[in-house]
Amino acid sequence: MLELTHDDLCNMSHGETAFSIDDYKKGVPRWCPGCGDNSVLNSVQKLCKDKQLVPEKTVFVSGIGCSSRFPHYMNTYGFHGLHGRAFPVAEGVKFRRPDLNVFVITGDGDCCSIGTAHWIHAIRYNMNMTVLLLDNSIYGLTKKQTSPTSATGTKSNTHPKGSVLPPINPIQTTLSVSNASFVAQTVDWKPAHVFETIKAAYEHPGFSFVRVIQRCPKFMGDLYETTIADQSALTLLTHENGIKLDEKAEKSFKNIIQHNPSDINKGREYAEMKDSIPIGLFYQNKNAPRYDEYGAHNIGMPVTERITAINKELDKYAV
Amino acid sequence: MLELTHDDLCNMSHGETAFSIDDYKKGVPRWCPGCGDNSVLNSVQKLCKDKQLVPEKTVFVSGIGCSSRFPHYMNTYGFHGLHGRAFPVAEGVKFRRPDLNVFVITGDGDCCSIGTAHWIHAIRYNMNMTVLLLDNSIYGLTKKQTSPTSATGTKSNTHPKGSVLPPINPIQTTLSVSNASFVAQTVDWKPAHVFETIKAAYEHPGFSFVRVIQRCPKFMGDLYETTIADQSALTLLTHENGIKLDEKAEKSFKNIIQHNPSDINKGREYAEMKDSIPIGLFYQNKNAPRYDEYGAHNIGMPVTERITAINKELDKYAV
Amino acid sequence: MITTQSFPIEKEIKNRSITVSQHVVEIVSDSGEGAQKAGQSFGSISAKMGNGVWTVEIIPAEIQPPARSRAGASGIRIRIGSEKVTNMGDHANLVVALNEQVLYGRIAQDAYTKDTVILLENKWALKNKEEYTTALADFNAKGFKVIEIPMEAECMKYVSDAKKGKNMWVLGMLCEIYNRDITKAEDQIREVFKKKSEKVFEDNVNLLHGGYNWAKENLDLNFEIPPPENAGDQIVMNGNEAMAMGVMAAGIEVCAMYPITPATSISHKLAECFENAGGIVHQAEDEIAAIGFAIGSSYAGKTALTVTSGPGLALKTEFIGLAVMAEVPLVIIDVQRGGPSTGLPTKVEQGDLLAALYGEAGDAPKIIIAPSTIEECFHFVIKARKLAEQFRSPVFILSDTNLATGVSPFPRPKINVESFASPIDQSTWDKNVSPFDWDPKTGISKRPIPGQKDGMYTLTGLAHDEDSKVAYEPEINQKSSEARSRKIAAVLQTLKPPVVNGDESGDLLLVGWGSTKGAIEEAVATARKSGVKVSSLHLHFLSPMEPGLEDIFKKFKKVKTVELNYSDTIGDPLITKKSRRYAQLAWLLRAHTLVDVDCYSNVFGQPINPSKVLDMIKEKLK
Amino acid sequence: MITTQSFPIEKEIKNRSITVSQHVVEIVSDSGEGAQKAGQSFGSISAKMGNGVWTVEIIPAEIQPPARSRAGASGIRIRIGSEKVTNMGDHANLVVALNEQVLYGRIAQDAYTKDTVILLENKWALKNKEEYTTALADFNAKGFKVIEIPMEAECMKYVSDAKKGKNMWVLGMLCEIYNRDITKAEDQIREVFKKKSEKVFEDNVNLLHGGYNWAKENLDLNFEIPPPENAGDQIVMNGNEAMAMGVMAAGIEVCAMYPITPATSISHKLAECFENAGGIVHQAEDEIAAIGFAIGSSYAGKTALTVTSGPGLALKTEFIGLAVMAEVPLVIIDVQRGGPSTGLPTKVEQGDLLAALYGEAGDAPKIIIAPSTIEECFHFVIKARKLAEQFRSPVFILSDTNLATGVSPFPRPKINVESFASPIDQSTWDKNVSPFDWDPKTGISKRPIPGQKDGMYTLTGLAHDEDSKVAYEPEINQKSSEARSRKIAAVLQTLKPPVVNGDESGDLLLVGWGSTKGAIEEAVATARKSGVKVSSLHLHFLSPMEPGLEDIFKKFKKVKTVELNYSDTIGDPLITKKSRRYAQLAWLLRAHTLVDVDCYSNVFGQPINPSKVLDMIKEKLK
Ligand SMILES: Cc1ncc(C[n+]2csc(CCOP(=O)(O)OP(=O)(O)O)c2C)c(N)n1
Ligand SMILES: Cc1ncc(C[n+]2csc(CCOP(=O)(O)OP(=O)(O)O)c2C)c(N)n1
Ligand code: SF4
Ligand code: SF4
Ligand SMILES: [Mg+2]
Ligand SMILES: [Mg+2]
Repeated sequence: MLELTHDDLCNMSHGETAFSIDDYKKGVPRWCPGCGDNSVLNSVQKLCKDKQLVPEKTVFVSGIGCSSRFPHYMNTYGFHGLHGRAFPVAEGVKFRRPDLNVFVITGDGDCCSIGTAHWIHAIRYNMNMTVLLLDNSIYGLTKKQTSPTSATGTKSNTHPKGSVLPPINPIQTTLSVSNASFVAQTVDWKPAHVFETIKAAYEHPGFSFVRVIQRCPKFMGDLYETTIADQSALTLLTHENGIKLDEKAEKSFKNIIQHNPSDINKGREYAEMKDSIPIGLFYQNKNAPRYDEYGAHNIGMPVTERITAINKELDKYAV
Repeated sequence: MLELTHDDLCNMSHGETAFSIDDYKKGVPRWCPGCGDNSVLNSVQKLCKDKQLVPEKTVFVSGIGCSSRFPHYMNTYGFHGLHGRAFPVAEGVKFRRPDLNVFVITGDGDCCSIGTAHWIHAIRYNMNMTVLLLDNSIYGLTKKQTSPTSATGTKSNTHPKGSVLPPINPIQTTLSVSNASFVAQTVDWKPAHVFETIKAAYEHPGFSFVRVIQRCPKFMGDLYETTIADQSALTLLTHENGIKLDEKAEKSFKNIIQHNPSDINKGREYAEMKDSIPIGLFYQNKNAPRYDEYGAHNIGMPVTERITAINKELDKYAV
Repeated sequence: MITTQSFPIEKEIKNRSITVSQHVVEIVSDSGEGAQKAGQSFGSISAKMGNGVWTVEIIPAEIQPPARSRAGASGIRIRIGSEKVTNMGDHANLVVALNEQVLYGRIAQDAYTKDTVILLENKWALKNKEEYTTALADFNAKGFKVIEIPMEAECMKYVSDAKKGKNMWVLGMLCEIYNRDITKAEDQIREVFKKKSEKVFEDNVNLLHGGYNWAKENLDLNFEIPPPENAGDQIVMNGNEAMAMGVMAAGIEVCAMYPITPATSISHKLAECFENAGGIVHQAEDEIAAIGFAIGSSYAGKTALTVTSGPGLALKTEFIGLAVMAEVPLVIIDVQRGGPSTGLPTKVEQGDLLAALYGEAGDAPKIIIAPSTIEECFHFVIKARKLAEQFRSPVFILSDTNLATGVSPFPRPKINVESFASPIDQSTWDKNVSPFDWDPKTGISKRPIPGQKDGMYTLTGLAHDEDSKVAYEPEINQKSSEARSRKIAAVLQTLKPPVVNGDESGDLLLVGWGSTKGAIEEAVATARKSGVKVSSLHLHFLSPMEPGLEDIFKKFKKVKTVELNYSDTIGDPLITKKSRRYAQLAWLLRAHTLVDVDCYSNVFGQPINPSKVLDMIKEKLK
Repeated sequence: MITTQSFPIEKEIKNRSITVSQHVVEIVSDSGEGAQKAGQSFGSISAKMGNGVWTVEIIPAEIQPPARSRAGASGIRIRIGSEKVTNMGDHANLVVALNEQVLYGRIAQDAYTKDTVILLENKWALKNKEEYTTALADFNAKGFKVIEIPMEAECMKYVSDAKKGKNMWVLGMLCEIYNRDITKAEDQIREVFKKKSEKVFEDNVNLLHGGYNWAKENLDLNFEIPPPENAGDQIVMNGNEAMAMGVMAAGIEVCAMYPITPATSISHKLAECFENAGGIVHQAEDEIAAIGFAIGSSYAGKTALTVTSGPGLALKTEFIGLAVMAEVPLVIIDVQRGGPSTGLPTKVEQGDLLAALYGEAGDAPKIIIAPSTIEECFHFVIKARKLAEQFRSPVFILSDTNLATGVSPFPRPKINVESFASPIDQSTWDKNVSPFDWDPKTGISKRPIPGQKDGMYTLTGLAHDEDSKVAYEPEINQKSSEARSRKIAAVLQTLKPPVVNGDESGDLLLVGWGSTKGAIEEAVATARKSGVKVSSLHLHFLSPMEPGLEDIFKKFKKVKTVELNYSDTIGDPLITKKSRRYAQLAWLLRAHTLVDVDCYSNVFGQPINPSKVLDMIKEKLK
């Protein structure tokens, strides 16, 4: 009987290897015009092409929300699951399938509200997957309710007079979880930065968490318009070990800070930045223990060996 | 028709006021001999007496676990609810009942595993309640399974060869949530410190989070024995705005650090301390916005006024 | 007679006003074109003129479907009548379409029939000539009466961007066709645009009149739908709004929720005005927290509400079990949508009955009621709060998308203090009374509320005795289980057998629950007029089941439920009488009465209409 | 005859060995005194000698109950027989009690009867004289035969701390009384203490022999329970261990769980040895994550398992709905405990049947099976994995506390490759085949597994078409719902009508499911011997319901289920035939067959014993 071992799975040949960007596209995205999700989709498709990811070896897992429609637009395997529950599903996919490239697409409600427990624990598991939190600071799909990342005072259908609580800071919270290994932030309207960030995330051996600050023209109107217009509204965190932009792209930033991503304390301080949105890599640790490695350690054990083990166990109960 | 306004509720007279410690006791605690939960119970009963909390105005809310049996041993109102769900219940209790003193008792599984989402969001709501996380680094009630705070390598019934992940750091994670307002740590075997910590927590106007490192002699045997024996295994964080011990109690500590609880960055650094357990107040902010104040803002509106408002609303739909 | 015409209209056949007892009108468009706003206004104006009205939204599958796509049909249906209108009716009589493609979506849903008049925006004749021409031919072949109308061109006479105001022009046109009071329409527009500038208001009023006048001059369509005698003070709203109003009138102070379609708009409405009526909406981090919060509030004396739909209901399961076990009063509104799983979020289904009844592990008896009209949406919330407190139990209200978004007028309820919750009891508790002093006959006990001296107890979801002490003794568990179950029998004592609509005996009895009532009764009335011996019965209590059903059923040759949920069809591959999985109420009634109750059901995600029921009646009695 | 004696025993009546066909033995104590270890060893030794055996743990309510308390009764019951033993039996024949107070707890549970022999630790005669004397008088008055024994004093001859070894002394005593093979006992002790030092082992062997010799010299009690003919290769374990072994033999690679009594020990067993058999236990952050993880694994080709009990099941509801909707193979083991809510965590109930069937909003058909013996616990896991994959569906296995903790020998299963999951298919997918290419007849479709070229699709919990594309069209939702439901009818096609135990017609048919089989069949056998026309039927499939039930039922005058869950009792206040809430299987069978199925049920949290069933049979046929 054929057994698929860890190596079998990971080294399986998949015919032709030159995939074009179109090979990763499926259908027509149904996001509103100007929706930041479109820009992220483009970057991800570009990444797939650059990395020549084998489409059938790639799985996009999402929850529910506008953003979570993402997998439907990728010509790969996809799992558009339950609201808030993308992480456990993605972990289950990866656990015994080290050969699959796993991406998680989640929204601010999906990840930071209903999915909070799984988010926190996913960070701790540190399984090798790329996570994109598409954060528009609002519930898009259900038509404008306050999200945990909505700025205080945001007017929504559940808080018509303005929300009353300070927003969660997904970067700070992610940094606080033991075993966090890659924590970055970008904004959808800087495609070069989005791309480099996603690329670095993909290359990171572990759980790479990227918060993409995303425009929702439909419900958050001009929230980011001022930000886009104002060059100083963004602060670029850069470093030779961080996310690098080419010179031209970097020039579009007025505020640039050198930040060594191995310095978590500094990372935490930058995460609190108030008047400007810090983007870049806050923290990276390539050596954090990975639960997916544990999950893969006994894959493909021959059935005969397994039967022997079971029989040995049964012997203990023999009468 | 009698309406109970905010003031009515809060100023209601409750007869005699001199409660003795016995007035807060109920039944015989059913924890194992030497269980750290006993020591916390004692401190809490002492606090109730010191503060002369009116028993019927006091509610202990818990989840499920050994620790969550706590409310049964208090002669107050109690809510021994569902595993992981103490926070939402406590929030619901407090929302429209500002007159009630609300305590939350939770365990490391209850709070940091199944209850993670509620824990994080409870911090953000910053409602005025005192939270005691009785952290024994194990699942006690269900007989020894790994908990998120179990040190890597802990042998349990679900990880007989030792757990594989680094433990969650509840202090660090709590500190990372926007609107955190009181974050402290103590150890059950230092009763004076437990008491002072709980007292400061109770006095804090907001969500006061206290992690009590708690011994489970039944399942974690000698985990803390060395710590108890070794004076330097603890580091006392102290400050005039922090948790103060009397001189004698303070003398029992070898490592003492002055830490100003308004300095969250330092607090975060101390939270990472590796070889010694830091105890004391990591952070406090008495001015963080409180969701319970929002919840109480329109309590006790007279029925006539409410009827008028409803009718005004109905007018809009009149044909 | 109305015939297919091409623009310009032949003027000579204008002004033959036809009197009809009811008409079904639709406005369909791409989403975002304001069709629903126009339709709702049209409905409101009609209601204000005293007509019976029912409106249902036509919702596309996607939040942002591509323009001019079949799946993108968005809009509204308005049924107006001389009498009370209780459902969306059958085929549309008149349709305003902002493009021809969306009509295909509605045709697929069997919304139109031969003779349906279609007023079609003709700008596509230029822009998308081929598609447009093909469609027109199709429509004519189907027998629709298509009238092409230069809507955009006409609008451009008043505004520079026709997209923004076409809906008001359409409203004006409809007002003329149906002889609606144009000043009422102006008032309505003022209400709609009250937060916008005066300029916006003026533009829209101009468009309104533009449409009105254009129709007067160019269209040979005019219908009179005389209103009934004065029906008294009426209000017009949808079921979710009625629920929100009911919440306030019930004196509930806390609505703890997590957003989910189609329940969320209850909380949107509340978020607008609840705080003026002594309450607050709490948007929790998830559905579990929402119900936990509500239970905490209830425990502390303020019986609270949580609102949700299918996926959210699933998450609340564990807490519902706790509320049953610890006897916490609680109101749960479940606005049912298509299932299972995420299913059809914007479509109607009555698929949660069994989940509400049996979702929890162990025995978790609870009260379940289902409103069948928008008016009942209001009153049932008050009823639920009272039942919850009286029987110290969670109470489910099962509504659905059809009620949630359907708009219809009903008598304005008098708001008075009786419907409000009493202030919480803070008197000293009688020490001799246990916190679960179960009445041996009814299972009912009175609950101590935090703040009550001498009432201290610790609520628990573990098995417990009268004193709320954890107890594992066999007899105690048996006894407390009996008490909880007995309460359902006690509720039953308060109910009267339901009244049959039609004769009390006959060939066929249809049994329904929830939003299908109007359609069923309309079909029964029609059938009975033609001599068919059919009656119907509509249940409002599902737990306990209303009394006397067996006796009622026995007087009919056949009994069949009409439900919007799934059942197998006998005759389909592998499906026999024995392998068949029945619709939910049918299944319950079979177990309850041992009568061979049949079912007519589907999961089309559409409200049922009278003609479908009528067809079925005829089929069943063949 | 055995009479009440006080120490020292009268030696002259020693050694009259009595042969019995079965005996029920209990060891009861405070918790932590090792009674369960001694009893399990006693059971194992007996099984090794070829006897039929059934053991059940006696679990106190609290993790740390006070010593010498009635509610603290902890221990074990061991039933040994000359034939296969299938249940815990009725009253105990012989009880070893480490203090007199815990006996009250068991008396309250009706565990003893006149003539039950009680071997009582007599050290309390000094320490707690008054209580002890009162109790002794009580016991004598009840007709128990109490023999006082100086257990502690005897143990002190071998060890300095008697608390640590008394259980082994008791084991020795029991071995003598029942003529157990003392070398087998030594082997057993070696297994139990294999991780401890040689000294510990020696101490315990000394205690064993001490007890043995003491009994030989001092007790006039000796029973012979001859084993049956060689029953072939046997193993002895509890139901949870059998499940864990079944998981490995099924070739499952992932068990994702969150701890919960009484399901957790399945994962404890797996955690010990799963990794040697190619699998891993994943302890998730909660039950939702656990099932989500399992579904992820299943989706990626490795059909996974999640194990839980009531409160955890509630949390899994939403994901179960997704698995049904998206047709993900999945095995869900629910070890039922007392409900509702947290209920009775350590006690038995069969209360989750309806929740498993109907927990999800919308229509969520799935397969549900229930093992009735420990042996079936093993085999049903394999069956479930196969059904899950074949029908692309979640499969529930409903076990309960009685099976989970009951220990009994059964034929050692042959482990072979057939029971293992096939390696995941990584071949190229046929592009022409949709990911949900529902067979029109059976609803079955084949699933693409990530890694399969050309099989790419996006799984969704939204309504979808064959291509897994989100679709809101009425016909598509109807069609896909039919496909999912049809699969249940397809499973039904593979089933044969169940076989009646006893005659195929008669006065009364008892119908059971799950762990009650042994007790029911034993009662039926006894009743039939005395001429009563009673038969029984045991169901293993609950969804689909096994075929032919109506025909079987019609041949009996009365049909009654025997279930460990709640039902109202007719005659109780307010409870009539019409208001009654039925036991869960009874309710289903009524709807399914329209036969007036009655039920006998309780929520005592105790396994049912044959005599209770027997009493009921007599009562029913009066
Ligand atoms: C259990 C459950 N609760 C609620 C919903 C309804 N729902 C769908 S998406 C969503 C929130 C979407 O917000 P976000 O995650 O920020 O995604 P976005 O649409 O903004 O991209 C909600 C509440 C659901 N589908 N399931
Ligand atoms: C929904 C649910 N899942 C699981 C359980 C089982 N359970 C009870 S307590 C507990 C964990 C206890 O650990 P912890 O919270 O650390 O409390 P401790 O007993 O250690 O004080 C678990 C898993 C439950 N009661 N409910
Ligand atoms: S609603 Fe917002 S997030 Fe959703 S598709 Fe539109 S712009 Fe994007
Ligand atoms: S098991 Fe541990 S935590 Fe639980 S009562 Fe015993 S010592 Fe305390
Ligand atoms: Mg969002
Ligand atoms: Mg713990």
